Amino acid sequence: MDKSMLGGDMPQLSEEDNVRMSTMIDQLQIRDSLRMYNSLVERCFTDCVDTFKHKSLQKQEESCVRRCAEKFLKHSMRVGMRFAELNQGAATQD
Amino acid sequence: MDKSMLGGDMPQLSEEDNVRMSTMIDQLQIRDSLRMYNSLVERCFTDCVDTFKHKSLQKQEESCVRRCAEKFLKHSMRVGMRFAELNQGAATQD
Amino acid sequence: MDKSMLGGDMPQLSEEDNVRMSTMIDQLQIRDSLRMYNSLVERCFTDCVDTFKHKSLQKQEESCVRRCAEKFLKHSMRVGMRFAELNQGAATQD
Amino acid sequence: ASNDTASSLEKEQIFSMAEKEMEYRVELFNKLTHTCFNKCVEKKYKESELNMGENSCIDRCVSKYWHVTNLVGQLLGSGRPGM
Amino acid sequence: ASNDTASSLEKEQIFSMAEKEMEYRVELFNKLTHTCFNKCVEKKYKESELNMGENSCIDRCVSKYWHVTNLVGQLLGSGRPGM
Amino acid sequence: ASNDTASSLEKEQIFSMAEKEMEYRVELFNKLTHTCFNKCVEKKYKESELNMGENSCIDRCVSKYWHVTNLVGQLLGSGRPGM
Repeated sequence: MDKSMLGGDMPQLSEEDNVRMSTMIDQLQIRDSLRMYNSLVERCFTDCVDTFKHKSLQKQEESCVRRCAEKFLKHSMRVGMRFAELNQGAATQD
Repeated sequence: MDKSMLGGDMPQLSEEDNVRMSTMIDQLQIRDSLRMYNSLVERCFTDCVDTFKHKSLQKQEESCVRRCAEKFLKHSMRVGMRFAELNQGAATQD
Repeated sequence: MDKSMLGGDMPQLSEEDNVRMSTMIDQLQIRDSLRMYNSLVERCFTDCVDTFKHKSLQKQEESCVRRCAEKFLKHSMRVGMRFAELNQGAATQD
Repeated sequence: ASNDTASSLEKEQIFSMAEKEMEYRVELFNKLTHTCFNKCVEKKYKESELNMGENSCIDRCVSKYWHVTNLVGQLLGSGRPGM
Repeated sequence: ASNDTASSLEKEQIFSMAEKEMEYRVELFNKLTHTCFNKCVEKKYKESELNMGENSCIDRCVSKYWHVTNLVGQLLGSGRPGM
Repeated sequence: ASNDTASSLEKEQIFSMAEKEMEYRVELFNKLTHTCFNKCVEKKYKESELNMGENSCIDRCVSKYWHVTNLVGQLLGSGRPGM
């Protein structure tokens, strides 16, 4: 999640309220990062780990998880760029 | 989500607390509406859009999305009615 | 969810803050229990109920739901134990 | 000013409980709605209307979901009637 | 001290609305990301790179998801442009 | 009254971080539980007991999930050990 995504037209705020608003955005970003972490683990585990004969992660599973996570992060960045473009397009149309 | 769903036996509240409670319910309804909007988009997109040869929505996909959304909303209203009946039945049994 | 799961190194807190922290943990546990209840119902309903010729739950569906819920709860307890062991192992490694 | 008096912590807890209760009901309703849509509604969306078969399936699905909620509630020892 | 004056309730509502709006956007972004990953990306993970086909699928998927968001928004009468 | 003094904003942030951390752990536990149930447990529910095969699958599943959490954590640069 990118800070610019949350943008938009905010009413004029006092110094104190600005601090509060920015604190709130930071808090949302922290929560979102933690959720993303959880859902990335869930997805890559589900897609890559299917046998339970061993207690530890097998080499093949490990490299699958790595590629899965990297691929998802690249995907997520690309989506973020496209999403930002559409958001800006919508903003200029207004 | 219908306000009546949230009903139930509330203890006697002061005027001030009533305002606060009702503000809280409004806030939950707003959050719920936004989530419903998001999940409706996700569902109808997933069910109706499957080819990515074009950048824009094809006529056929568009009408599928329309019917999907309308159908889901009708479904949701029916579930709401049945759910309210069961809630009331449970309340009278108590 | 087990209270010990939430543990970790907390900074020194005043009496008042301790009360607040413990209230917060209680609140999270209540929310988590309610969510668990909802997701258990959803899972066992989805896995056990598939015919809609009757309005009321059939004997066979009912016993399926019972076994499903009991099995999930036992599973959840076992996962909790293993999870706690891993958490403790990680804590001692630090 | 009564909002910030001594009992404010208790009051917070009451409001917090009410909030959780409502969140629970909203989540129950949403899960019920999505589950019964999956069980009962044809996904090719040839129509925007629910047909008779879908409608009666939905009614029964809601009723059965309610029963399962009660049943699981009993097992969990909450004793809450569909709540 | 201006934070606890008479209008604090209204201010709470403004902040609360802004918070919900942001939560909404975050959720939209997350659902979009997961949905397009499911639609476009090969799940055997032989590579950690996105190939050309995947990349163009992702771009079109985001664009179409955006259109669907607008379309459903119109149907819901919100009139919010992808928001 | 110490609750409303000058540093209340900082304190809010500390509590808010602790809350997020706990929410994160609860979510991790819930996802782990649901994922391992899906991977290991037979869904016909002929028994309400977990059999030996299911039990050992669950133990290994939890262990592997933990490893994946650490691995992904390293990739994300958080360095948090399963946390």
